[in-house]
Amino acid sequence: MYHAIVFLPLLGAILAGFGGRILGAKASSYLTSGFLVISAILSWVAFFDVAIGQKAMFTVEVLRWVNSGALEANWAFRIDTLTVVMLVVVNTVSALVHIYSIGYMSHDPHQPRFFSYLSLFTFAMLMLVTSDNLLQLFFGWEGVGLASYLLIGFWYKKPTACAAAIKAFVVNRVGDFGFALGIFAAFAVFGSIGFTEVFAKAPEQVGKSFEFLGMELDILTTICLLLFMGAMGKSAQFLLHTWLPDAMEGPTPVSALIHAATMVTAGVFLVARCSPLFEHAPVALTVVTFVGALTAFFAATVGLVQNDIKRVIAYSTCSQLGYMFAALGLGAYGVAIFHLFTHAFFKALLFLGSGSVIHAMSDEQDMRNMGGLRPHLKMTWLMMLIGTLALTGFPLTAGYFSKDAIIEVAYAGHNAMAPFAFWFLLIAAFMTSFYSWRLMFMTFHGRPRASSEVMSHVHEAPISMMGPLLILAVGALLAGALFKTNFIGHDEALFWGEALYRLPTNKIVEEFHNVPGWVPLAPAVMMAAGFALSWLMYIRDPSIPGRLAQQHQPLYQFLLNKWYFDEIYDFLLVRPAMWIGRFFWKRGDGWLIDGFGPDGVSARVLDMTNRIVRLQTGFVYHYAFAMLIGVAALVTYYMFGGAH
Amino acid sequence: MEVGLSHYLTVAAIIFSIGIFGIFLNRKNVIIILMSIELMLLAVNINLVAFSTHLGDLMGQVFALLVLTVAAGEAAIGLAILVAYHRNRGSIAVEDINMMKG
Amino acid sequence: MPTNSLLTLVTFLPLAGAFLILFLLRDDNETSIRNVRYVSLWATIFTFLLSLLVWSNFDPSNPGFQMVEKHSWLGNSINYHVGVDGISILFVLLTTFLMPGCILASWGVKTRVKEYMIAFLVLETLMIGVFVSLDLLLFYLFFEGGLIPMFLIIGIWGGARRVYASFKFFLYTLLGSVLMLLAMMAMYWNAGTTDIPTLLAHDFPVDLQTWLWLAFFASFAVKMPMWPVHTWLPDAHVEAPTAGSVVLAAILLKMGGYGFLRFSLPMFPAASDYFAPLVFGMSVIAIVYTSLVALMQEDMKKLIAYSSVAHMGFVTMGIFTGTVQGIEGGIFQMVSHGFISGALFLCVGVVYDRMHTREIAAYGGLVNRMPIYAFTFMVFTMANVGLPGTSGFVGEFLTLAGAFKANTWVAAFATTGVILSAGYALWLYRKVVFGALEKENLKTITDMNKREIAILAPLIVLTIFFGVYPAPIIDAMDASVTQLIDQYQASLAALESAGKVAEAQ
Amino acid sequence: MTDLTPDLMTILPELVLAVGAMALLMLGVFRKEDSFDLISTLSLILLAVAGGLVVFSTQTGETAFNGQFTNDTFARFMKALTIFGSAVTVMMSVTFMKRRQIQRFEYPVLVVLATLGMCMMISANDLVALYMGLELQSLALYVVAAFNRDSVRSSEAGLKYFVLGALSSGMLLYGASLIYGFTGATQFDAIAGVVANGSAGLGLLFGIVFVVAGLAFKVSAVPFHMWTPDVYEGAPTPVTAFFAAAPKVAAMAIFTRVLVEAFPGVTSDWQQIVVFIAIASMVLGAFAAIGQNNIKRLMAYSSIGHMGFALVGLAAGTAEGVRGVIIYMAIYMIMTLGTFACILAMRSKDEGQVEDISDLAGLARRDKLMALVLALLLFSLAGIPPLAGFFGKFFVFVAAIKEGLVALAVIGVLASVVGAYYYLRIIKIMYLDEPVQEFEQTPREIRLVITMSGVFVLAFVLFARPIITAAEAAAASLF
Repeated sequence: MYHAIVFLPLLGAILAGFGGRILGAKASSYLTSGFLVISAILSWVAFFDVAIGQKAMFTVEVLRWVNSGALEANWAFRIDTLTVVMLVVVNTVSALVHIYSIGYMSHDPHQPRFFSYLSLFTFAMLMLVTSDNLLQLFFGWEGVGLASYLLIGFWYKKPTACAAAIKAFVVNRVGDFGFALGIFAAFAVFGSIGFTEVFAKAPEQVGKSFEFLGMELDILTTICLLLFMGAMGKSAQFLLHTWLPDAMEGPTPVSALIHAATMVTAGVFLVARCSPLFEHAPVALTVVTFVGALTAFFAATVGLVQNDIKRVIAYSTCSQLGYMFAALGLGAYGVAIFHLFTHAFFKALLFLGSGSVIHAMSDEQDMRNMGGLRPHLKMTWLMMLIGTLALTGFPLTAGYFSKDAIIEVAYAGHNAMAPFAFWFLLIAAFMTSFYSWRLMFMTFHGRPRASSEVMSHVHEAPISMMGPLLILAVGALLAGALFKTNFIGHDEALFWGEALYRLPTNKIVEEFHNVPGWVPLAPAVMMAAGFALSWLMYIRDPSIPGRLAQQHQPLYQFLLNKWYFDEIYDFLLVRPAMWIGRFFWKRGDGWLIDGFGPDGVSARVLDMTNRIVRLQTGFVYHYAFAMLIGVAALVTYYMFGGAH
Repeated sequence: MEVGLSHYLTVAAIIFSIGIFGIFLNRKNVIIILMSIELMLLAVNINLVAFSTHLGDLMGQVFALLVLTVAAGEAAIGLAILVAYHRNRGSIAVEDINMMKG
Repeated sequence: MPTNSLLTLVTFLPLAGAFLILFLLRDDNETSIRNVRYVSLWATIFTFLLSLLVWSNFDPSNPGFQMVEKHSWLGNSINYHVGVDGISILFVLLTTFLMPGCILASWGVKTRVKEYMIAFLVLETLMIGVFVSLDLLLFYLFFEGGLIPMFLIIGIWGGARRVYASFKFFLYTLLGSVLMLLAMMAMYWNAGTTDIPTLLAHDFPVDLQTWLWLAFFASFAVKMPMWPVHTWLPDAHVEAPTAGSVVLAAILLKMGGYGFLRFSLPMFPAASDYFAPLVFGMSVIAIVYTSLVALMQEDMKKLIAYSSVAHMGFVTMGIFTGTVQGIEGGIFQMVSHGFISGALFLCVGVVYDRMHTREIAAYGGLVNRMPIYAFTFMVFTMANVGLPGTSGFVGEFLTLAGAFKANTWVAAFATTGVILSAGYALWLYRKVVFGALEKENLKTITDMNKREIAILAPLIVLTIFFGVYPAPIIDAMDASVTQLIDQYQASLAALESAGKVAEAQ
Repeated sequence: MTDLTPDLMTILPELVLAVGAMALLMLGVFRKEDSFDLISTLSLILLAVAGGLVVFSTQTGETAFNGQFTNDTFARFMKALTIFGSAVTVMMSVTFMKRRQIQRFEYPVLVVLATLGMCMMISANDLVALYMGLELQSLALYVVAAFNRDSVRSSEAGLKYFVLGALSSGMLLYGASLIYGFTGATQFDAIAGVVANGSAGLGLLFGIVFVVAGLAFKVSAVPFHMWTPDVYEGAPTPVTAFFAAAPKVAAMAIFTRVLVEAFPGVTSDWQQIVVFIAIASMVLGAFAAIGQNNIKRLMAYSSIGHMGFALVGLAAGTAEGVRGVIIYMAIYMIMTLGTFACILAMRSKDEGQVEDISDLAGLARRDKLMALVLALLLFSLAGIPPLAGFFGKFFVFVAAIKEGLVALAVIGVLASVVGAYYYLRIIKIMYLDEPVQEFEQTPREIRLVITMSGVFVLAFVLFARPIITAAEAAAASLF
């Protein structure tokens, strides 16, 4: 069964990719989608079998891989609750996105390629979540990177798309740099990179330290932070987030699948998977909390002022991921995964919704040119509404349970960053609701700002696109309520079983259930406030935003330019690298090495030659003289005791 | 005073040096070079004879005789080549013998 | 030991082909040119099949040399002695596998086809000889003899600055290896033989080891090439004809690494241990420095050449860690780099044959007209980047894992190469393949033809296969490598204790 | 009245050459019409017979005339080599001389006489015998250098060679006289007996220095090399070929014999001299050759360099060293002959005989075989394996390394790398450049030489064994 779940998408990808020409667009899209639906169903079966049925962890061996001396990493599936949860998320969303894309991409000439990429991505993601050792995890990790690179650059004719694709890959590589070092360190310390062995040996290493880059560092902390660096890259956390907004260059379904629901959550999954390590590294956890909270806040601020509908959602994704990391950092892994689970639904919903808006607006993405669409796109509006409610945490929607839970956790949390996290997340919640509603209002309400002939084309999306939206909407509404008890409620211990590890001392789950009464209310208040404010600014008096922007020009620019991260990186990293490269090439290789190496030497040789040749004057007496000199030299050499 | 081996050797050495210097100091005429060569051989002969008497061993004098004969032949060939050269070049000045160099 | 003459056959079959061409196909008309092409193709193919026979007779569990063959040659215990162990057999197969591709890739050569094919066949014999010879002098003959055909290949069929490149290549490598020759002589007098298996057992005095190691290093470092003696490589690659670049990158460079494994490490353990930091330093510099340089290249081949230097940096780093992962990774990296860099040069050749320029700026948007090419190029770009699932990853990962044990600084700096490689490889791919097809002269470019597909398809398959299932390679070398490391560690331990004793007194 | 027969039997080859030479001279004089071909053929036969006698002579290690003359294995090996060299050059000369209108019968006779002198020299076991042989050879060579007496270059070459040669033999003699004086003996083994005590007096050292100077001149080792480029350039090409081949072998042989047989006691002393001139020769040869455009001149410098390499073996002063020298000289001679055969073949349709390297441009397009062989020869001269030249270098350096002469060896190999450059330059011109000259059809005998030498440098790697063992035996006979 698990083989089928994982390898059906691969099969689909191969068939669509190589057979695309023969099969034709329709066949290949239906084929891949069909495979995905099957594996989605199977993964739900697995979910109920393993997670709800509370099966113990087991592994499925597939194939030998890298075995060199002590280092043994094989292809294998590690099946436990965490895995099946991820399976469900990935396959469900992926299947829906596939179906959605049939309609969305119907006009594109390269459909087989698109679907094969999508399936390829799904396969890589499945390898990631099922891996039973760090190396296979890394394989999936880079595999999804590849797929995202291909999909962002799917419209290869657009220079911006190509640039974004490369940016995504390279920035992720920066994270992977840390991740890789983490793996090496783990291997060096534990002598293995299989999860089972590593987790088993982790407690021995508590408090021990080793030499790393000349510093004497605590082993587990170092390893965890290195791994977390990878997570930051993949999940677009603060400092390594710059690629995510640009990634919106890709087709919208891609954004929904990869940059909202699945790939970006890989970092969260990684930390959760390595909970047995992180639990022993409190420092690392504190860092995670800090980064998570900061990202949640930072991304939200930027989201406030963006005008590209997809970028707004992208930043909100970034921010929501921050929430998850904050939860992880505080030891509430279950909560984080729960938010991951719900977030997948409503964020995918939002993206696909915006997708159909863009589709309707004939590929217009700037919200300033939208507005007043509700009458034309009732269905879409409804969907987006549900998504927004869920995202902002409207009571009883999915977000309400997971997001608010995280805020409560932040309040109840113990580590040094907990208070900081609490307040940041709270403020972020306010901003979230503000920009979400801003999006709704600017898009659907108010007066149409688009040209009349664009408006004339506006049409509701076909059923193949609406179907997935409906299903996701259901998920966005109910996922929280249905699974609350399992993920974070009473049954959570049984539910998660061995999948997530918490120190006996870590009682966070019990604690956040009984926090002071005002804490659970706070987020709701924030949501309401955010709604009110955006209503004021975008329905009541649409001139306010402009004036605000005028009054606080610097701040506005600062936010609009995403805190100037791209510019700073370009200045600090990209240009220097280029400059150094040119310097090494021209001066280093050209001038120094060749100049004093081969070229220089050969030049000297030629000089030498000219001198020597000049000795050969052609005059007999010079020749005789040379002979005499030779003899004289030897004689004197002996006379003045050279010999003995 | 009594003339001993060392005196002979000194004389020979001096003559030999004169011969060598004659070869590379004179810029004018190749004939002079031939004469210098004869001088060198002469010095060698003085050496040989002096040594042979000193050692009371005939070999040296035999050697000297051979050297004399060979020297004669050498001079003959030298002059022959010189003649040939003069026919081609019209001069036997030493500075002129430098068509080939480098 | 079974002394069948299989290895000799494999080694000298191409030479026989060369003689066939030299003597039988005299005239230069069209048909005989065709025959020349086919003769050389079949010669290489048969060689490959024979080498498969070697593979099938090879027993991976036996760490020693196999299929050994020994005939007296020059006397004074200088013999014709060949054999393969788990390390060398891989390179033999790599060579024999790539050569038919090179011949096919040269189908388009129009000028002096006869000489061209002869040069390649001779070169193949010499390359195989390097890997199978078990006698110092014999090794040197093959090692050095390779210069002659390569010089001619670059010099005659090369690009604009071919003379400069070929001279640089020839003299540079010669300079390195003459010193090695002297070292070999010293070994001969010290051990009384040039027989490699005997020398492997012989332990040289420590102070002598230092000098010998340096002399061998001079040769192999240039061949590898390691920074800062790498500058001949970009020139040679850029000027060489496609197949020449392939051979150069895929096989000739490996001789350096092979030499380190066959001589430096096992024969001079003390020196290797002593100089390891030096090698690490040079390797790391090579990785970072050349990757940065690659970022700025405007010529496709030059870019790939520089990336080769960087990848060879991983190899040297891995080898001198003295760990199983490091060395096995190094060997694996060499083999896979053989496929990948070779394939990349073939990819460049594909477009070069059409447009006759290697300027990156001259291309763009090829995917619009060359989907198959785009796919192929993508696979090898990703393999070059070291994407897991391609053979490029396994080697890099293992070497780094080994390096981390030896020295975290080295591992950390080397790992930055992972980022940079992504940078330049993807940049190249984007400039050449992606984008809209604007250039007028590209509008009519055609996709890869059957021959080109036939050359590259096997490489794609192997690159991915060994990325997913590297076991065949690793298992083959495992026994030999393990033995190598055991002896290495043992002799180091012996030195350690000896040192202690000395201090005690 | 003692019986001379055994002595005469020992010097039979020389006897044959001497008598034959005079007979041919007579024949040439008394035959009115042009007898160049006839005499050439006869002298070839003569050389062949002499060679045969040397090779198949049953009596080895015998000395004649009270030890003045020895016929040991070393002598026989070197003689065979020398005679072979002379024979080949005579063969190569015929066509050339005719084309140049200098087909006089004296030429082959003079070559034979020179060869006789060389054989005497090689077998000499006494300073007197050495001098006689040396002079006989030199006098003949002076003449052949100036053989084209209507060409100013040729006669200039002869003159230069003569003047400097006379100077050098003067030095040699002076040295000989000193040695005689300070040891009281002229026979090598006797001298060896006297200086066996290990340290030589200053006078004797002077003697050695002068003798070495004289011999170094004959092998054209730096700084006694100055005549070489000019003479090589000026003399008619076949003569140059002759100069580069046989006399070098003979001179190197006697050089070796004198130092090894007469002064084994003071090896450490003369070793320094040899090391010095070896280094000087290798370096100068390598560097100066780069600047040349005339291929004969280039070959001159190249031969200077090669003598330097051979001397490396001698510097070792051991049996291995001498073995190295012998192998080196054998290989060197054949390579040189092959190369000069190619140079002789450089006869352009319009300009007649050409000597500039640039005239070889694009040879590979016109004459595949010749280009291929010449390329092989040049690679071999550069010492690139697996060609013969490499083994020559290998055996001399291996000896030097054993004696711990590392600096010498390192400088040597570096010089060989520099030297490789100018050989490569020629190959580049042949293979990479566009054709300019159209050459005439090469004469059969020259083609034969070219092919044979090509085969030799290629196949040496396979059939080196017998040559090496023979060289070993020869070297052993000196110790």
